Amino acid sequence: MAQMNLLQAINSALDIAMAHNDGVVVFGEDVGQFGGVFRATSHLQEKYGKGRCFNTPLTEQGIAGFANGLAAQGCYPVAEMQFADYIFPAFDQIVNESAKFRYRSGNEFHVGGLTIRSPYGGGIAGGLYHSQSPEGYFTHTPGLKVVIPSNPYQAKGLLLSSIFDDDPVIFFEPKRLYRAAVGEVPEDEYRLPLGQAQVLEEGQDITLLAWGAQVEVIQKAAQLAKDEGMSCEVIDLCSLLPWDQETVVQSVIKTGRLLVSHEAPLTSGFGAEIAATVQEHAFLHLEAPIARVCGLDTPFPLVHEKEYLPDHLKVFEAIKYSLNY
Amino acid sequence: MAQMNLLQAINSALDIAMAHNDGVVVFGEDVGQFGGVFRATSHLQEKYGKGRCFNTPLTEQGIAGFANGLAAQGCYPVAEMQFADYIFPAFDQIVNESAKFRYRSGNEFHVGGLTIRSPYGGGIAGGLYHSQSPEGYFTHTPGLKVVIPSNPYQAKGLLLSSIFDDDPVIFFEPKRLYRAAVGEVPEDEYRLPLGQAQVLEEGQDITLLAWGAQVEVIQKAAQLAKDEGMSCEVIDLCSLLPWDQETVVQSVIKTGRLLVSHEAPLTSGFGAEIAATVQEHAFLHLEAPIARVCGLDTPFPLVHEKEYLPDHLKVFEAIKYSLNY
Amino acid sequence: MSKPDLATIQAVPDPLFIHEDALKISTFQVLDETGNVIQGIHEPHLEKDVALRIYHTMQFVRVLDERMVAAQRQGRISFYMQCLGEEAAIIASAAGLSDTDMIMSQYREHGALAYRGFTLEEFMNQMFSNECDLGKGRQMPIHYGSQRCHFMTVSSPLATQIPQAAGYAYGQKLKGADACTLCYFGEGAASEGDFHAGMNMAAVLKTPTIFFCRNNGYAISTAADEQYVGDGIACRGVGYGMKTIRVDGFDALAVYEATRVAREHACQHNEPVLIEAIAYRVGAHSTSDDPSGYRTKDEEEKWQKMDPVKRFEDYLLQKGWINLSEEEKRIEALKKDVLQAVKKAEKIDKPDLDQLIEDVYQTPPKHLKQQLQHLKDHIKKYPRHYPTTASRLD
Amino acid sequence: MSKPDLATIQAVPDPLFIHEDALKISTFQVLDETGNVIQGIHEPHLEKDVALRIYHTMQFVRVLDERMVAAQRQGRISFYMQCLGEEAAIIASAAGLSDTDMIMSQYREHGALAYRGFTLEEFMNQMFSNECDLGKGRQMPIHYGSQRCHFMTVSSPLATQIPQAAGYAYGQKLKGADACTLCYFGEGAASEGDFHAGMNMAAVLKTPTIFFCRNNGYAISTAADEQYVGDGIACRGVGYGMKTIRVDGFDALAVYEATRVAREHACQHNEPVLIEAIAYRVGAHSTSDDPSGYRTKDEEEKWQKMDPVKRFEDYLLQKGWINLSEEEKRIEALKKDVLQAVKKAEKIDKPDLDQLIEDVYQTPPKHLKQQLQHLKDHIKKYPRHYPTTASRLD
Ligand SMILES: Cc1ncc(C[n+]2csc(CCOP(=O)(O)OP(=O)(O)O)c2C)c(N)n1
Ligand SMILES: Cc1ncc(C[n+]2csc(CCOP(=O)(O)OP(=O)(O)O)c2C)c(N)n1
Ligand SMILES: [Mg+2]
Ligand SMILES: [Mg+2]
Repeated sequence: MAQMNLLQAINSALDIAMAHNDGVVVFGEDVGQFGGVFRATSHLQEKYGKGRCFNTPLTEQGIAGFANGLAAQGCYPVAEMQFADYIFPAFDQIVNESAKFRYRSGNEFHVGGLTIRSPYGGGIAGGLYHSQSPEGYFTHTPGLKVVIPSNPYQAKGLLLSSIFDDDPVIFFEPKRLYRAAVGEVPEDEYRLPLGQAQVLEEGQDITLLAWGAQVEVIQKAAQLAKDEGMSCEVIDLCSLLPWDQETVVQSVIKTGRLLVSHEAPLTSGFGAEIAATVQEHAFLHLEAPIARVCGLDTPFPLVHEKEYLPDHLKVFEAIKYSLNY
Repeated sequence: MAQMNLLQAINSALDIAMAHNDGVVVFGEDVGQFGGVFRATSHLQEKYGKGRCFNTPLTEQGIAGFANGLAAQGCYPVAEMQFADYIFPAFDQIVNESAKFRYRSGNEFHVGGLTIRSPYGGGIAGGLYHSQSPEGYFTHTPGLKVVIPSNPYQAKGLLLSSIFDDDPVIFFEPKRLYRAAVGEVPEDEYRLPLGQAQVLEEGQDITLLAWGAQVEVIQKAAQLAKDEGMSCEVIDLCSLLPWDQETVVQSVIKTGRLLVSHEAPLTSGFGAEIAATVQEHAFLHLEAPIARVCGLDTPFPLVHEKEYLPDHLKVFEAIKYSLNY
Repeated sequence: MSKPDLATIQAVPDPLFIHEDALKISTFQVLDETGNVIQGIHEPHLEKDVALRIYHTMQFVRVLDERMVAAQRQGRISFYMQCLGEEAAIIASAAGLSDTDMIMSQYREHGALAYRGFTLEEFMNQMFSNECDLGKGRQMPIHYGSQRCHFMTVSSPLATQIPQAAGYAYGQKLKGADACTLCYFGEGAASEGDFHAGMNMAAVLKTPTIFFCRNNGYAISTAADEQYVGDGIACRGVGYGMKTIRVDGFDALAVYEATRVAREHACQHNEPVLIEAIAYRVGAHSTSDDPSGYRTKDEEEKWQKMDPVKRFEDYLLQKGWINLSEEEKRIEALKKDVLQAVKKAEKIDKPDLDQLIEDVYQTPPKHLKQQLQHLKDHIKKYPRHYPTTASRLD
Repeated sequence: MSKPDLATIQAVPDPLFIHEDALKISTFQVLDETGNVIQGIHEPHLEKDVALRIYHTMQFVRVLDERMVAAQRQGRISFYMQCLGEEAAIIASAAGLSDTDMIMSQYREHGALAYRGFTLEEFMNQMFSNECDLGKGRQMPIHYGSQRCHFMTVSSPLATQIPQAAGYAYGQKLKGADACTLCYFGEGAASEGDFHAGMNMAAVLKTPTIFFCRNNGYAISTAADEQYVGDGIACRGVGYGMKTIRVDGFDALAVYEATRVAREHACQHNEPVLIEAIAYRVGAHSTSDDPSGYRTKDEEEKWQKMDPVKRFEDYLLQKGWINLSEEEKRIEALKKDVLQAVKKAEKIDKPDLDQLIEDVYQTPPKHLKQQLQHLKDHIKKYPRHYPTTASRLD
């Protein structure tokens, strides 16, 4: 075990994957010699050569297209989108190509080896183009897997699973935690299962659900609630597509209440899907409406970032509202 | 009044808009002399010249980008995406640019004049790339308006409003109804308000909600239900962003039940947002879980299209399930 | 960093424009319109068996196209696209490759697939979306694909295969395979952003990709002069620092030789090559299209005369490699075969309902299994409304 | 339909490649490194007042850049980007335009905005995201925009402004305005699909757009030779059938003249023009970047010597249009002004909370008003947690 921050955990996962399998190829804008603008790919070019870790020209649609082709050929491309805000030029290659490659060909061809990594989320004074949380868009796309870790241990284990998973994975990394989140991480290879949520704290009165950087926010709110005698069950979703309905629904059946929180705008965010599914499967157990504590329905602001973000106080208020309903 | 099919109604709206305002410019792939692959833009080049109705090179991102620039300049571009399945290369220009143009500039510049039209939806044996219903993706994007008509009368009135609306509008046309839906349409100009749902039938037992081609499906199901003594309130949403929460919530408060139906895959489709919002605002009135009758979570199939589609029988079964809950 | 070194700048006396036609690109041609090798042109070496394989594939595709356009009119299949006028560009380029090179096509290149040995039954099964279709009935007719034939399944969104072909070839290079990837696309698709992305990435990352542009003058109704300014796509290759060849697309021998040379270069130097074949889409865009709305009969007839099959046939006749009466018999037999194959394919069952959720992921996840089960229960309630699937549910 | 007419094909004897360097593009230059007009070069006509406006804008930007990089280090602003080394390319090109032509920039072209008269206060208000910022504090520092200055608000996603500039110029043409649009972008951004889409559309649809590529050798850490193959972006213009000029980006006089000539052509013929200015990003990419990780000090120093401001200054001195000691005073005054402006701008309040939901739509819709109200109620409960906004809520 070693102390690693989230970036180091990502870097370690990439290093191990590249050592483990010659077909793992890491590329994107500035990921080569420089090691990426956040340094997630540091030293990989040095270690594995320019052929397996390299800069690409500045074109996200090209990067995703190239990665699709490389995966179809049998490799394990790990492509970086420099910021999740800049993943949209690649949207067609991801949504129309990666997601449908296996299906449309009747499994003659597939891009199962594909992984697309991208830093996402706010809290870094980045304004509307360095703060977005676009995970919701991808969850409406059958054929993709969407994975978001919330701490260094998960980041490494989930990334290794994503790289060698049989399906294309979009892997969003909470950039606010890149250096801020530090924890014990095994130095060797290990994999964490995709599609499984993690119950972080057990509780009786309400279920709180989040993913990525937002997990620590709901944990903080749970603590506030605890101080006032309320008992929260805290769940980290980890995988958004497919997502672990059982764990969440079981929890809500137990607690009778659910609060989902994400940074992305409220409308049609992934919280909507969770609320819609849970109200269907836990209808008779619900004692209050499912609450969504999310970003406002605006582009991500700059000066009002603090006000915009679904912080622990907003979550705490929503918990109280739900319990008093 | 004249009998028009949905295509003719669209064509009439474009014709009137172009006559009304010199700044209205219509373009896209094959929309010029040929009048578009569905002929929605027939005769417009003849009437208004090549400068105002023209073919573009084959590039959806270019078309959307060009349209953004033209709108910023003060024109009213009406850009066609040949199929909604091919709107994704334009996703960045729409989601990162059109939607955020006014906001990011503090209203120094805006693309309020922009309208993007595109035929969408299944039922034409088009398989996974000529059948998609991507409206859900756009509803997660503050700054856009999303409008979908369900019949010729609406098509004309809503399109005219969209073209001259102060905000960018994504206007999806149910291509299955292009020739199939025929109705009385005024020959002159008229506009229908954006953001307003339409209650098509009043009822007591359950609210059925859909948009576009799916509206006739829920109407058919309502008829089946009526034959068995159940009374359905049928609502056509018309605008998805912003959407008419009041009308829908009021209806559900009255009926106690809601069923939403769309062709797009279930997970993270716009039905999720409606369910999440309505359960929040009508929680104490709900007598059964909100039902979603949608496409399966797969790419749009070809041979199993009939089985895949959320047809009137599936809706009917879901109505019965809800009423027996 | 590599950029014009200002130290060695050749100062220009005026800000004189570099003119848009600064680059003149000629067209490689071997056979004249009567099938004779043009004087002064070196006759490429083409083995007799390869020549006949090209020629017979041309015949096959002509017959297939004719019959399937008819089958579509009769309502037996929903959609078809023919390649009339482009047979040489498509088939002779496939012949210039090794059979294990990957082909990533746009959609009008079934000739290349036929050349690779995709069987008549396989074509039919795809077009009739029956349960023998390799693609499991998931795509519209003509969206073929075959791992065995090293022919990537066709994808409708245009130009997406272009950056993919760069990536695929990069993988081949990484694994040290003696193979390249050939990527077909139309001059219309070359306007997509993916074209630019793919070409530039291939050039910079040195991938053994042959980009083969079929410039057939139209993208549906959009004529080439509404698609780009200039005389074609070839000049863009130079802009990407890529070796480029323009070839007469009606001349099978020239196309063959150009592709062979391009392949040699791509594989030896790990470098992409752009080939532009000048041709003409003699038929309608697809069976959904009617070109009379956007071009004249006169224009069509002018180009029709350039028949690439006839030209190659004349060459083979001069070589003494074929005998016309035998070939006619062969064509008659082919027609019968196709007709019979149609009849056979349309009788084969549609894929099983279970296929609805297969291949979305490598293994269907729980929620998809539940959705399928729900659907089956529903169908059992209304068997008459879902006749093709209901009868086969256990 | 326009394509190579096969009837007039110049048959080529071999499938000889058109070589990737078939097109040699020279660079237009007027001043040598000491500010003298190169022998044999015709000296462009540049009015004294325009020359001084260029020069003083250069001074302004130098001072601003230096002070704001320092301000960022002190933590007074969060981010900054300087244009060191590219002042001539940016400012002299703006000078070649009419002041009412639209400018659509990438982000490093605040020099062009300064040339247009954007005030020091306006710059500061944007960088400090205060309530006087025209952009209402919604974007990171350096994302300026001004309707008055005909300078489109900067957007972070790269290259999106390129097709937009085609569309904007098309609108200008449609309205018969005697105006064009100039679109700046880097050689890195030129790899995006939007570049291709925008260039080709402008060429085909004949829009009066000047595409101005600042080739400064780097895109963050990515050197030009990892960005494209060849010697630059200019050759692509020819591929689009577009008139093209390559110019020495360190030479203000050459840049001015090239842009002036391009504008004349664009407006008179309704045709786009591509200008590639060869320059070098002397500073870091941004205040978040440290170039020592990817390039050598030697390389940097070599280019630093090409100082474009010094070169133009030498020219003006030879003309007798400036006096160095006066200019030094001016610079000192400027430094004080900037310092004072910083102090003033950082004291101005942040925008009101209401601005959070303004301009998403032309009029805030009901759901946004509700979200804002909900937020205000929340803030009132926890005023200490939202100090900047809570104190100002009514
Ligand atoms: C991204 C995308 N946009 C639009 C279409 C619709 N479409 C299908 S074929 C076609 C024209 C293609 O022309 P070209 O590339 O020249 O090929 P050709 O048909 O001439 O062989 C169009 C616009 C599509 N399939 N994909
Ligand atoms: C679509 C998109 N992808 C990535 C980025 C991140 N990014 C910002 S600047 C930059 C480099 C741009 O280089 P270049 O165009 O050469 O301009 P320069 O910085 O040299 O002036 C990158 C990759 C972005 N802003 N937008
Ligand atoms: Mg074509
Ligand atoms: Mg640069």
